[in-house]
Amino acid sequence: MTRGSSKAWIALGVGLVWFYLILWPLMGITPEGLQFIPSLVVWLKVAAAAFVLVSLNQLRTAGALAFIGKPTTAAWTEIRKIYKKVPVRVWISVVFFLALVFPLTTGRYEKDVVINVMIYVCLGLGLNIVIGLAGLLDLGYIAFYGVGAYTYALLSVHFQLSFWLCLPVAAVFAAVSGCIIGYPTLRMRGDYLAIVTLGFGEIVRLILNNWMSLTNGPNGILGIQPPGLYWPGFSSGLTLEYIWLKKLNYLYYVILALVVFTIIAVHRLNYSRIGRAWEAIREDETAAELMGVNTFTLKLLAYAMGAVFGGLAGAFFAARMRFVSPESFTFLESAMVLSMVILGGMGSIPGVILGALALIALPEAFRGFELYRMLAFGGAMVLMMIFRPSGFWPAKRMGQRSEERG
Amino acid sequence: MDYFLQQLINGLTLGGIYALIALGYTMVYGIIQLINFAHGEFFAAGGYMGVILLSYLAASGAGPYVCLAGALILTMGYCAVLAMAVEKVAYKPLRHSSRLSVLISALGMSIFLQNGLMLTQGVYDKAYPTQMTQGSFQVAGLYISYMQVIIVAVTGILLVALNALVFKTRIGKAMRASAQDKIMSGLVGIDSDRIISLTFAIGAGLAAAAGIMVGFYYGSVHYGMGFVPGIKAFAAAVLGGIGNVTGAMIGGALIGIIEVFAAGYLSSEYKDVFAFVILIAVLYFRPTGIMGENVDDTRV
Amino acid sequence: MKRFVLTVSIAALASVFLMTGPAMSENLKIGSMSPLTGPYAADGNDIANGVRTAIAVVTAEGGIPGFDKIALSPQDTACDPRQSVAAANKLVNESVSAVIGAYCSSSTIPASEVLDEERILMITPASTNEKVTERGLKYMFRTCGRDDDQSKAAGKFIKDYLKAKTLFLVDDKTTYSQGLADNVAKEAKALGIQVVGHEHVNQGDKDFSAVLTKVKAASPDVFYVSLQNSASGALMLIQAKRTGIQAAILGQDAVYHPQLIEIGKDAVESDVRICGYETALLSEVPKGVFHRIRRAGGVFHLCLRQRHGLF
Amino acid sequence: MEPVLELKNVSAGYGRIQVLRDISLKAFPGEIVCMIGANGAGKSTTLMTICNVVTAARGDILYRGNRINGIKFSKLPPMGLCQVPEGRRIFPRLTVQENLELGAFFRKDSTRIQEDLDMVFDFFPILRERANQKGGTLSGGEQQMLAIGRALMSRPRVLLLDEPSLGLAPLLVGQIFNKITEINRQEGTTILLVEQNANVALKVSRRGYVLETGTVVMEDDVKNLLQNPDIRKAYLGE
Repeated sequence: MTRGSSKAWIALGVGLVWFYLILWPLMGITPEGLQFIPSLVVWLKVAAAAFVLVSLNQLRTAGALAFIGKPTTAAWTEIRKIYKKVPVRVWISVVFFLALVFPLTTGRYEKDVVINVMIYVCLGLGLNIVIGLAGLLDLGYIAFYGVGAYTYALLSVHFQLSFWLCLPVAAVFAAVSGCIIGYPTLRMRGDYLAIVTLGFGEIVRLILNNWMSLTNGPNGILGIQPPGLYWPGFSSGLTLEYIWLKKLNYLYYVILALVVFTIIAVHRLNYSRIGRAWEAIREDETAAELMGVNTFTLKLLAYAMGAVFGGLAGAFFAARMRFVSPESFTFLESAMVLSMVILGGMGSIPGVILGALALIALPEAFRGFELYRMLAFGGAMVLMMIFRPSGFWPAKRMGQRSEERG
Repeated sequence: MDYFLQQLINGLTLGGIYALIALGYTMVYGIIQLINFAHGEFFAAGGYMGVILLSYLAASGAGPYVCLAGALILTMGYCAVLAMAVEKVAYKPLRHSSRLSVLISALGMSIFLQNGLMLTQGVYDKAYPTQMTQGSFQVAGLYISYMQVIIVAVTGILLVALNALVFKTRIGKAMRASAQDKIMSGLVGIDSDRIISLTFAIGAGLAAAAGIMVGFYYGSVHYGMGFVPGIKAFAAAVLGGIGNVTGAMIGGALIGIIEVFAAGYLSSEYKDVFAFVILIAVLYFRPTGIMGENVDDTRV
Repeated sequence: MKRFVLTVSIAALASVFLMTGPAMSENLKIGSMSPLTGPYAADGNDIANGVRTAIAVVTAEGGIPGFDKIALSPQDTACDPRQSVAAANKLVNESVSAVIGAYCSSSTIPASEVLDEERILMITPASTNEKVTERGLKYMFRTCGRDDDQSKAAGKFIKDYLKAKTLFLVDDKTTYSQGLADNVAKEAKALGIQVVGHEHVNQGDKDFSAVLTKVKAASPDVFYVSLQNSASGALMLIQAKRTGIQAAILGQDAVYHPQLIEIGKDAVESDVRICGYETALLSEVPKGVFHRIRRAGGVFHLCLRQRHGLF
Repeated sequence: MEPVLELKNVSAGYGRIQVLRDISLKAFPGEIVCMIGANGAGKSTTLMTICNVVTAARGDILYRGNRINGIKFSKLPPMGLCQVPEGRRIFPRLTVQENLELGAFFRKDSTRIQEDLDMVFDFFPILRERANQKGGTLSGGEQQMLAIGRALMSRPRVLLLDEPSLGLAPLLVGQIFNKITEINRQEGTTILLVEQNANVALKVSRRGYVLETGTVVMEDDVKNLLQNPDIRKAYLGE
């Protein structure tokens, strides 16, 4: 047992003692008397699981798992090499093709989950502009999602406007609310920004819930039209009849188009002059200001651009659910989108996509756990953050010195 | 006039609860610049441990005051241990990575603890033995319940004790030094990891006290009770100037009073909106909060 | 709430069997959708356990012809529309025959569209928003009363039995409680009772001291409390007693739950509860009784409903 | 005689950037040793590596004979090894008295701490005047005195001083260095003095090291260094 491995066992032992110290009072102290059995049972299960994990880890470090370890690492380096050789454009088209074929081969549930993932990819990429690029900690991003959703909902229900017409309108409304929310925060830095944006998020949610005349309050808005399309109907000669894209397959392609648009737009923004100015603001706002970067307008622009994608995703969400209620726009949703951006890898488009996949697919994967679902999800978030602090796929440009690029 | 005074008492009581939780936020933020989203869960865990210990002590025949004091101290101890464990597991490994990744780890821990409480304590609210502290007395037409007096009194005592600890004792000096410059405080022999652990313990202890008093005041505790007060207390800590202990007290009292007067005089459905609007207005004119001095962002 | 949800679930399950013809597969799959996590987990788990008990009862009585086992797949919606649609789609994939589900109306409505598309029966034991069954969906049914019929009974009770002149209402801005409070206010005005105030609190608030001080200032005869569940009901009643409100307090069916007594303790001890499906029940009790209880500041829970056909 | 502090082929840096390349260095008890070098030569990194704030990639750091490579840097002051880092880093929002008391944070003998406090106030009378003032409000020179006073409060066996002359007027530099020699003579503290101001450093110390881009290029008694033409041209400005 080398020194390193005994340290791991000691840590495991201490950890398990602490765990029992915390678990037992919650389960063991009852008015009838002190019980130990229920808490011991839970403790033993956790201890066994931890024991297995640590011993696996020990074996890995001691190289005993070489027969699995070596080929997997070899394969992984192989993939990495291929990935580097093959131009990125090829990879993107492969992924795109897979995305196109996906709905034809899967059941409703998988399509629904992937549609949700894609909505959150749009949200994540939007928030990524605010946090990943401009470095503004925004805890109320879901407000724009709500504004977009309610804009389309109201326009569709009251004025029967088509989805495609309302998309830009929702985006504009979201951008305007982005500026309204952004303006007061311009002079603030760091965590003061967080609480102000959090406050705005809550204000928007409360207004949605309480302004009965406009938003019908907690009852939400019903009967929103799905996106429609003029499709060459062969039934009565070559006429263009208007069909409602209600089926999941059609909705899938609408959101796929939206995601592709978002990725292209965010990509171009990343590498544009504005993108670099945002990164300058993120790295050191005062230095950026000294170099003539007009931080006020650019920060507002960051909020507005982020809000645009939030609004678009909101409009699609309303069209897809055909019902909108304030319960979908809580602070927890903002926290989820924030986690996706950071967990996936700040500032990197593939990272945010991976983050969205993880944080939407994971709770669905844990659906079998019923009551333990959210417990496992919270635990997974902590573990993912500890093992990948800079995210699954961190951005290459993120704060790297030139020599480290090598 | 009675209506005004009655609402003021309600506001102070609510403010006292927010202040106690806000103290935990401010201390933890002061030392490692972390918005500890899991802090609301220590408040909830305190509420649960309070009723567990109270019913156990009452069942084993202890007198009311022994029960109350025993439960309070043991619960604060329990939450301190819980906070130290959370810090070791979720925050210490991320000590040297970006502040945002610790934030997400805190969010994950908040969800984990909340559901942990639900699974060990059941989904129903847990009732508090309110008959111990029920009843109220009348002063010139004003209804003041014993519990309101206890909350404001205990908050005052705990704040004075905390102020003495931070500004008068040796450990307090070490905490302030560690907050200002972790490397230098290490070079004079202060083990910053122990100080951080201690700060978490104290913050959680105060939140546990708030949890128990909320249990008595409202009559029951629920595993999700920590979330909304947590956000309000964080707003209070920022309003008072994040990192400043007295500021957290002022911020807490202010948010409590604003909320109650907004509900009492304007409209109770928009009371939270008013609380946040005033917070944003104050921060707009004083970007570092009421008591906050401009903490330089570039921490070593 | 527990016994109530249990009876409702059994009724729902019984109706399911009449609807589905005997299928060849040996076990009948039933889905349930309710918030197993999140703030409403208490009521969500009631529903899931209600369906489990219903299955146990039915199998005890010999099960369903053509099936030898009834399997339940409980899904968690956490009262979030997105997750409830995902849950509905999962149940579609598991090809369940029927779904007992959704607690919040905002989860029931979107999920019902998914299930209706796949022609799967959906019965909600708790969503009382009228729109839930008024959208012309063939497979969407409800076994809980709608807001409007409980409010008629409440209006009548306040007028005739409590003989109240003034009324103060508080609700917590959720589909269920606000709909109910608005209807009761309408009924009271129609019956000539003066509504001296109608305040709203937000779901999840714990401190009602400000609103209750307002109620005390208005000193109404009857204080109608319409909240989402028994936990917030108990909160309101404890604080109402503490602020020394003299009015009689009238609650609705969601607050009627054994847990209310456990938490409320002395604040609810003079609690008179009238629950059932018939307003006729009222006629047996002499009118004077309630009047006297009202004067003593008693607490009433009225959850009467007109007898409604299940389909 | 056994060196109290020794570095053997130490290399260290930040991430993949190597700053110190194979440095060896000795300091004997009671001696003042200086290390001169241009800006960015790695002087401060050397002191930080000794205190384990920067982890040494290779090589051994010996203090009184035993290896202190992996030790937490907060454990060094109780062992007698203290540092006054670059830029003084006093605690701006603690009072002068509190800053000094923190110097003796790990010590338990409270009576002697009070004596040391008076000793420091005697050494630097200006500090006694400003005892209740917040550290941040002091001038550069006063802060430097406070920093040295704080290090004295921990009764160090070995004191690492990082550019005490930084940003001080020449008159003050003279005063500070008299105090340093006084401390060394009276308390017998071994001092490793890192300085850019070669003139003053070489006058005060017995032996000197010359550091250039992370490597020790020369090590000798001060007398020889003063005569060495290269040193005179490079560092003494002739």
